[in-house]
Amino acid sequence: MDSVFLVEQALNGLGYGLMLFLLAAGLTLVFGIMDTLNLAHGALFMAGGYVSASVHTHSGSFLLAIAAGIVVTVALAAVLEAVLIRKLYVRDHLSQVLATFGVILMADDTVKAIWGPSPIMAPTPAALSGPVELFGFLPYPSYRLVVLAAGLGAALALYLLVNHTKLGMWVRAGASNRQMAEWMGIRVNRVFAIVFAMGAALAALAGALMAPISAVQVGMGESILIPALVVIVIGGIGSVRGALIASLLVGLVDTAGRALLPPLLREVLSPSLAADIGPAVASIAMYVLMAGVLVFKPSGLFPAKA
Amino acid sequence: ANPIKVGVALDISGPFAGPGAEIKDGLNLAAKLLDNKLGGVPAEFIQADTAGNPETARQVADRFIKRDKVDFFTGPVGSNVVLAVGPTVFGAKVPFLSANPGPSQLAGKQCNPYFFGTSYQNDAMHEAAGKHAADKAYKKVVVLAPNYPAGKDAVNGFKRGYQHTVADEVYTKVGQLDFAAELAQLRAAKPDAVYIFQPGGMGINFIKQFMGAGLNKDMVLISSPFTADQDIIAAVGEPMVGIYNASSYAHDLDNAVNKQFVAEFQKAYGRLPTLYAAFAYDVVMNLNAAVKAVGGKLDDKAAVAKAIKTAKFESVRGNVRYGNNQFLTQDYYLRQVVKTKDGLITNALQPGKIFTAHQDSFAAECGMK
Amino acid sequence: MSLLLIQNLVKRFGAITATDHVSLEVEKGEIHALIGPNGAGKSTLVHLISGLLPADGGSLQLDGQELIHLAPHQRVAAGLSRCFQITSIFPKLTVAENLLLAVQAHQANSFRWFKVRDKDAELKAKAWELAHRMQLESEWNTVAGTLPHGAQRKLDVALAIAATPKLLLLDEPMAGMGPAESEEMVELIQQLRKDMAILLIEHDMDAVFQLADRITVLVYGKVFAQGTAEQIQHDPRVQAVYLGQEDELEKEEGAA
Amino acid sequence: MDRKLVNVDSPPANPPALASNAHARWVSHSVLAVLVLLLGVFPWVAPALGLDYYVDFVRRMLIVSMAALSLNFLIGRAGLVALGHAGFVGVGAYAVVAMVEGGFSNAWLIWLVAAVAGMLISAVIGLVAVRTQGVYFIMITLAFAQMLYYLAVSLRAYGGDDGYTMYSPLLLWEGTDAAGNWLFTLVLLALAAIFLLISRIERSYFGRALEGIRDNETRMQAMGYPTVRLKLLAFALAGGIAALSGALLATQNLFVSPSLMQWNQSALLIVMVVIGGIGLRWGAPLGVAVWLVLEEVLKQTTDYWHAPMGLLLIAVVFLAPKGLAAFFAKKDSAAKKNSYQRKEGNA
Amino acid sequence: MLEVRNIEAGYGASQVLFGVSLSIAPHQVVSLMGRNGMGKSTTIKCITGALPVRKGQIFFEGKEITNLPADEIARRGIALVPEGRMCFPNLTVREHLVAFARPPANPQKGELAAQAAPWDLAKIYELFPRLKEREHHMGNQLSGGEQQMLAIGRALSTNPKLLILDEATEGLAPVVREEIWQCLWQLKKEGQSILLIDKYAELVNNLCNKVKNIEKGIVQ
Ligand SMILES: Nc1ncnc2c1ncn2[C@@H]1O[C@H](COP(=O)(O)OP(=O)(O)OP(=O)(O)O)[C@@H](O)[C@H]1O
Ligand SMILES: Nc1ncnc2c1ncn2[C@@H]1O[C@H](COP(=O)(O)OP(=O)(O)OP(=O)(O)O)[C@@H](O)[C@H]1O
Ligand SMILES: [Mg+2]
Ligand SMILES: [Mg+2]
Repeated sequence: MDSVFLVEQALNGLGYGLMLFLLAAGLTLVFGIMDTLNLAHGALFMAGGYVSASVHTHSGSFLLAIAAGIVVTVALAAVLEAVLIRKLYVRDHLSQVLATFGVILMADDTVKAIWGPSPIMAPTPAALSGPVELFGFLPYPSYRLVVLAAGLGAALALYLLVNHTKLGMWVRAGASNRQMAEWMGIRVNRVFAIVFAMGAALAALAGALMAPISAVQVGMGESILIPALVVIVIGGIGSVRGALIASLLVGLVDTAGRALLPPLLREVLSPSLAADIGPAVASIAMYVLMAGVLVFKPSGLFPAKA
Repeated sequence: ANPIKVGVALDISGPFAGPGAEIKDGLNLAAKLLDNKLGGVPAEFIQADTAGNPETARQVADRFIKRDKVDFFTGPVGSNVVLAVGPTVFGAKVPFLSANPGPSQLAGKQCNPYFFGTSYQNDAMHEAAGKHAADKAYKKVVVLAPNYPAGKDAVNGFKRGYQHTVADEVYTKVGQLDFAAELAQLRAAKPDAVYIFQPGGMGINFIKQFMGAGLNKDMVLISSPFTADQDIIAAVGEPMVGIYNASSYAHDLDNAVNKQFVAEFQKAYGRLPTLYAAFAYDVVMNLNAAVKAVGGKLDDKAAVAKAIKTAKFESVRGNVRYGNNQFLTQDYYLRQVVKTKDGLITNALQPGKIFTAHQDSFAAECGMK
Repeated sequence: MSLLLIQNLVKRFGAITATDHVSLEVEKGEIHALIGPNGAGKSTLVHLISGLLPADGGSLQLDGQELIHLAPHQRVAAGLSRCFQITSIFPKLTVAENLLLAVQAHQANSFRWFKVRDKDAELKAKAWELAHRMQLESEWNTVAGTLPHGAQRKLDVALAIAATPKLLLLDEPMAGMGPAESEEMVELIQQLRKDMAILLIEHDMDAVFQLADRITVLVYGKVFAQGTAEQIQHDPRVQAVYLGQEDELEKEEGAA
Repeated sequence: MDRKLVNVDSPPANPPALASNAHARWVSHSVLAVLVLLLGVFPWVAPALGLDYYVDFVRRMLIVSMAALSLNFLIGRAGLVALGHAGFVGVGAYAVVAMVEGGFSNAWLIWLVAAVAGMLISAVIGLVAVRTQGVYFIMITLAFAQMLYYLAVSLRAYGGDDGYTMYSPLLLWEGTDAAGNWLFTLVLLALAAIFLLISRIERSYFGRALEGIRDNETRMQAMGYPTVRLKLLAFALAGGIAALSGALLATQNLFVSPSLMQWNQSALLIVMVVIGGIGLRWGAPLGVAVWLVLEEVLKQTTDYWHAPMGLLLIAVVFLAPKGLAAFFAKKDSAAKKNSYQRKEGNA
Repeated sequence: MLEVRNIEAGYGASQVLFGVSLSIAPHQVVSLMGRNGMGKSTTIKCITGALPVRKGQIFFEGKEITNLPADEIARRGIALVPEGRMCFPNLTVREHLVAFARPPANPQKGELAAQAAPWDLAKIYELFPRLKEREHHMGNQLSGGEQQMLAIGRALSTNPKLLILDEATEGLAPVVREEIWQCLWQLKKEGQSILLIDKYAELVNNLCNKVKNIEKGIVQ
């Protein structure tokens, strides 16, 4: 294992981490900040993926596809918020889980009815289909750079929005003590609606950007839900900074588990045993990390509400 | 007489909903062409969703047998589902014709007079791929499969066919999203060829990212037929072009039965059939022949089972016949994904055969004669 | 020797040292008042003593027994009990159930998983006695959350004294009480002192000077002054940082 | 005003009765008795009615109810929302596999081992888990369940993802299989026993302490309760019961696979409990029955059976916020204090 | 400017207010006195729209505000220092003071209000230096008293037409209490209208133009 390889894997880890953050970004807003446990976030992610994928194949324009994905998803989200989520803000987490789990079930069937059960086509924009040389020695998929940039962008935007805008302060206030926020003259419902829409937009963006490098299929939402929740919890619910750092951590640990562990194990164990244990460990690395963190910091790395 | 009942445990939802739909279409087409008769006797195809979950599948099988009293059973996509329902179905002496997986257990030690590998034996497809790699004299080959039994079978199958030692076996997570780490390993290893078994979405993720990393320039990509069939091609498109895969079925196989099947399938569904659909079609044809052979008398279970094994049926795969373990011995071909002059991306049958009348390598372990 | 002996207790919150090498003693049977500006570290000190916050250093002895490494419930067993600055009861349970819980903590083994609690006449009697003592009988089956503020404060105290502690920690018991209620609370505390020593935090100076034998003044986490009620009351430094001159204020206002 | 705050005189003897729900309890127990009788005869008459498929269906319902009961105890009493309960069901199931591999066939012994294994493992997990609060607890239980899941997936010896099939049923005693009507009757009785046990525990010293922890843990600590140990015991207890249900499931199916422990199975358990009614005696069984029956029916009527289920969930959240059982349990004062409360933000 | 016409209200089954009436003229300081549990806070919850009024009406600056949403009422210029402080645990002290800040509503020429410098961060920190020291603490990392100061500062930051204080000197050190009283005097001079609940009868009587007494949920 030469140093170039290690560098490359480290980059891959960070890359995967940023990808995770992109997936978790919207949820950080809705769950982390608004304290609303919205499982349907996965459904919004799926909507973004499907819409942009179809638009892309038909129009051939990637930018148009992303735009369409976001617009349609936000529209859907607005409806969802008005008829359902709005009534859930004041309910306990269990009710929220129950209702939004219901939404997932309905969304999956709807998508299947429209697009069929098989995965659908989601092309990579031709301009970005090949690799580029990083630092002269490292061929890197150019499209990935877009995803990473988006991840960083989302992180920065979220951080500013949540911590340095009045909207961010209002939504935090409304989430922690609705009555008091209203007493201070905040239209909590409107603020929440806006922020929920932003969360949906981020979900859609993630869906649209992931489509060209992953399968666009029914249930793609659920598969990202757990990792997204995990990074939010490791980071400390409500902390954007925490979520980002947690994403990078998970990305690195997961990649290390997959890339470095098997060879190491093969050094010490019999090949077959190594082949058994290696991947098993790799697949639980994320959870071990979470458990480990919560043992020492029971409310995440950066607890927002002390 | 009351109609023949065929219990069809499908993957309508869940991870294998795609293949599930293919199987459903294949069955329905066959049924339609036989205007819902088997051997001339009216037949009823009772369908139910297993969501790819073994527990659920068991309940479905249970219902088929205890309540609906089905005469035949078929449908599941996953090996784990087949293994889960096996005992229930065999216990009731209901013939089970697998439309897709052929677990090694059931081909070997646990072979059963009521189980029929009408499709293929899991390892065989991989063996063929391995054989192809050997024929091409690829020196350095890396295999990549998810870390669960089917994945391990795939690797073993490939190695059996390849017969040299593979440079590296990489096991990935089930349902893995990001393959950057594995791709880096591949780039570092610089093999002549890489063989992947990544069913469902995993395959799509992998191929898209493999092409995105530009590795296709440095090494030959051979995949299992499942990751290179019409459904996946439809989802990945252009990047698929050039991928090799070994299969016992190809939609451009040159025989009358297949030509008719493909034509009818395209007429009915407006797309090319996958191997899932083809094998499902064969299952019905096999039943049809068997019922005809026993003259519609299904009470003597043993006789029915025997008929299924012996009755000659018109397979889209040309001439096939059951071996002692009741898995089909069949030919295996090389396919490559190409872009036809009219812009259609699809598998093209390559000249020659990898295996002829190939019997899977577990038959020997099976006690049945 | 003194009942509670605190030596060089330290608690830091990041940059701030909320409790800065505090040492103080509480004698048996005395009411020791703890006063000081807002944010001086009074409640923090109570959290440290009761073990709800881990200390960063120092020692803490009750009747010669070192407590600093014990968990909160072990400290209660050792004879410490407390009330909260912000009323802390079981709002969804009835008064009776609240009291039963408090009594159960000491009179019974809470790991008994089969015997029905409410059939335990002894517990019920004890709880009833508490209710009677606090004049909460009439509210016996009322859901605690809907009680008036004053009554909720009383319940809070009742939950604490159920443990019949050697030392009772009261964090602003008069908070949110009108003059009348405050008087009653003073009376209650007078009653309690017969059975236990009390460490009292309070901003209501009339109450403090009525009750306290000795007073410790905390400022910025440090012990600023210590002495009898009279000494403190007339200590100009304390007047400057904490007491101020209410009478003057009223004059001035009268003028205005 | 001459009203004195403190009475020094000794109180009037014999305190008034406590608010109790003896009546509701009596009703529910008689309902239980009737149900047990009805269900008890069902398998024996089913074949005559041509319903023998439904014997297995009902038995599955009973077994799942057992797991749901333990979860409802955890959420409703201790306020511990565990999203990893299927993990413990799986532990029980795989304990059976391990014992069978080890050559044991005595059902009683195997079930005992399974339950104990469940208790031990959940106790170990609990050591870490119960120190966290709210969503953190939800997620850490999920994490451990996922670890168990992936462990099972890669356990070659026990079939991994393919699952493990047992070819001969366990033995109750020489010559009697743990299968068919016998197993059904046993499961029914076990469920009834656990139902009674749990509603008894809820009224015990232990149960009341848990209630207190659910409502105000800090206060409980300050009153001298070893809250962590109490929660740990509750967690282990629930884990044991879940494992037992898993063992029974394995005994019925003679097949075990990791899909048993997938996270959405845990979620489903919670869903069923919430539908039925958190903290309500009949919440778990009712929720399980409603969910499984609907699923069974819808699946046979349409390919798109998820959507209506989803609609049901939303409907429950708004039309029956306290769960379906609350409709029947109006007088049951437990209803008044159910539901995992979200912590109010203000300091 | 505020006119409450014998309103009735309560919680679920239990009625608490049985006809409360009181009026506050511009620049007036009015107080509501009464034992615990008599309905002072409840009255205020009604005025600020946190609790539905079952009977009676409330007018603010001539317009009816009975049962308007709480935020609407707040934006019309009524600010509240609630019982129990209710600082936001997840906002820093500074954020409390800037997030809801509003400029004073159209200070009419010649009015007393016009002369007073509007409340901004600087002026509030001037009043409570302690808060400046704790500028970056979260709301739940403050001492009880600090939270009380913050609650008052937060209300002032909206430059309200009517300021309502429910036990605002609760849990404050005597010196600070003095400062607050002086501040109230100051506000009065500046012409701020105030509705005040406090237990220090003497101080209240000195300050207020009008003291209303509430007995068993009734105020004439
Ligand atoms: N969790 C925390 N994190 C950081 N700082 C804290 C925390 N809790 C309290 N503080 C700080 O510690 C100091 C002491 O707080 P404490 O509550 O003990 O004051 P106090 O003496 O009780 O004041 P008061 O009389 O107003 O209640 C305060 O300045 C407060 O800002
Ligand atoms: N959320 C509630 N639910 C039910 N009853 C309540 C609630 N809040 C207050 N009450 C009752 O309403 C009555 C009046 O309460 P309120 O808080 O208005 O009294 P108050 O005059 O403000 O007393 P204090 O001086 O303690 O603040 C009390 O008897 C109280 O028990
Ligand atoms: Mg304090
Ligand atoms: Mg009040």
